[in-house]
Amino acid sequence: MTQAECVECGAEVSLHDDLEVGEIIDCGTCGAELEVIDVSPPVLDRAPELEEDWGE
Amino acid sequence: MTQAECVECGAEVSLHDDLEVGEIIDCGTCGAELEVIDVSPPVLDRAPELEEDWGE
Amino acid sequence: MAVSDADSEDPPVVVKVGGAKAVDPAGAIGDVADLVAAGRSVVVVHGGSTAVDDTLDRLGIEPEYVESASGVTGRFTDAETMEVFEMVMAGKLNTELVADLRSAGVDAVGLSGVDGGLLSGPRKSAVRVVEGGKKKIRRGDHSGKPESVNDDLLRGLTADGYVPVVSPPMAGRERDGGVTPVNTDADRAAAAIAGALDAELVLLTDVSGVYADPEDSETLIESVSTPAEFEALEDAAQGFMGKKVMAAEEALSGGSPLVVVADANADDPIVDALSGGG
Amino acid sequence: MAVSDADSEDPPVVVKVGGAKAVDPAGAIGDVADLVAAGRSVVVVHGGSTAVDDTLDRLGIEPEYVESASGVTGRFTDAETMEVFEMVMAGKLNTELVADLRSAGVDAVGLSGVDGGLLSGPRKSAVRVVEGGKKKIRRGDHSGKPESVNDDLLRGLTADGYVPVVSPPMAGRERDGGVTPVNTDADRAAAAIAGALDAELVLLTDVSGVYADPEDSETLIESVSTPAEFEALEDAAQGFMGKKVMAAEEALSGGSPLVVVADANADDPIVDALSGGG
Ligand SMILES: [Zn+2]
Ligand SMILES: [Zn+2]
Repeated sequence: MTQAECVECGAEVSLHDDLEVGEIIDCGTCGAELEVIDVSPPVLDRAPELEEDWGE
Repeated sequence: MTQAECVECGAEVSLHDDLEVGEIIDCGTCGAELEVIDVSPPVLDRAPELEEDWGE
Repeated sequence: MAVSDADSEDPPVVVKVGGAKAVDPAGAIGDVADLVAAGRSVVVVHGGSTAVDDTLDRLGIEPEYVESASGVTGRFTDAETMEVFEMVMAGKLNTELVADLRSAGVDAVGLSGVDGGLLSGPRKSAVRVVEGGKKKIRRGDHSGKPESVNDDLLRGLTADGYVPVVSPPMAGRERDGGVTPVNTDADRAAAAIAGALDAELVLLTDVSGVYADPEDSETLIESVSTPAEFEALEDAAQGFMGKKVMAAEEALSGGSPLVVVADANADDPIVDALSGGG
Repeated sequence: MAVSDADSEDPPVVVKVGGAKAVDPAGAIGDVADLVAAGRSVVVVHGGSTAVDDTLDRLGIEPEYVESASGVTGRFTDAETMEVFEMVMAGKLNTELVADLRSAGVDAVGLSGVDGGLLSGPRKSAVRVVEGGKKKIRRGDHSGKPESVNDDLLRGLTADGYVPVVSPPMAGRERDGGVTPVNTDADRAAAAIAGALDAELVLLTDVSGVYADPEDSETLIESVSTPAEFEALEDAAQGFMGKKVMAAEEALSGGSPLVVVADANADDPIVDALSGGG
């Protein structure tokens, strides 16, 4: 298990091993939703707010 | 070799054995162009005049 | 069902014909011809997702469906799928419907939502999905919903006697100002157009309407006129009919005086719908 | 080459962009934007046979070429091929060119020749071919040449500030009065439109023009103004350039004041062509 820094509050976020690009991780400290931008090394960024739609 | 009647002049037209639908046969008597509409039994009709184009 | 909002004298009519199987409903084509002959302005909108799926299948491309956090399933439209979508919707189905209408004497002109920015809105390229229990951001989607309608283009064509025949895709606005064709729901497109033209909207479907109890054809909801009745209608709507109801709501709030969901397989489906028989 | 016929003050411009590979020539798109900004009415016409062939290949359909009695080779377009033709030309290529033009600020509206009967003529369903030395009639072809142009539709759109983007197919008239989409040559379509609008015609190609000696780039024929020079030009034209020359002739006899065949790969191909540099 690796760690990365929360871009919102700076706290360490624990990352599981089978991390995938695009996955959304919740920061345990501030609750921010963080998107996995890269996996090796892990890079996190704030996950975009996206409106849910009623589909195509 | 079978025969069929020319729809233009009524003369007998000789047909070869490997006749194909769509093939154009010239009447030896009047010179009319005859389209093979069916092969067994052979049916001939006047071949349509079609303008030649310069292609797609 | 008929949702009545206001009286009006011969407003334009927007007719949404169904997907692939219902894209050439002889009854609807004859009805459009009759309406035009009677002096009504008509705009036809069509979809055709199942025809898109057929062509994806012929090309060996697997259609991808993704699930949202709230459990709604939607199509994910990557670049390759978008290309097929353009080909089938704006190419094959639109051209063939225009030809069928013209054969019936209707002076039809086909348009996609990209043409003239007819249906425009921001491109949605990222979507939140749930895959194997994980929340994810999927990028590269080509979808959007119309935020603006170029009604001037449609008014200009109908004023000159044409019947615009409109299909997805729509014009997706990129952040850099560029335009990308993107997938959009055809019912919603029809609703946006009806709202922009203050037009009556007829949504033709393979079924006859919304049923209070979908298992019981006696419980067809024929019309609603109060918010409470509308809420009951919403509750009753299920599956794809839910999208018809949301489209109806968007059209009405956009300015449409009347929305009818009607059976595409009737003899005179549009004329019947407009005379209240929907 | 520039073929000059008459003086005129800022007539409309019809620009034919090449097939698939040249369908998105950045120079041409910028030029169209500049012409429109300068107040010219512009109509864009495109083809794309090689893209049709690519999609036929992906679908496992063999394109069929037939030979006429005089040795001219042409495509035979059966129903299945016609469907692919609609998808690629009117669907994919037209939609994407419209999006690219809109990204460049051009208010483009895509149309096929079927829309509004823009390009109409009898469907040619039977062709005379030579196969294995035998003369034959092949039926089921989907082709035609435009005998009439709905120039009112184009004038209405350009008057409202739009740039129509036109592609095959055209509206093929059946004997029973029905309309079938059929294949037609895009150069000839552009010529018919230029003639109907009394417009200047710019035919962009991957090569720079007609050469008296195709092996010698010094022998480019820049312009002709007499019948004798035109005959020399005809003699010099070979291969697909022959079709450009025939299209030029059709446009001029239809009313076009100027026809230019120009290199699509130049920086400002259309503007250069219209200022005589073609
Ligand atoms: Zn945090
Ligand atoms: Zn004879």
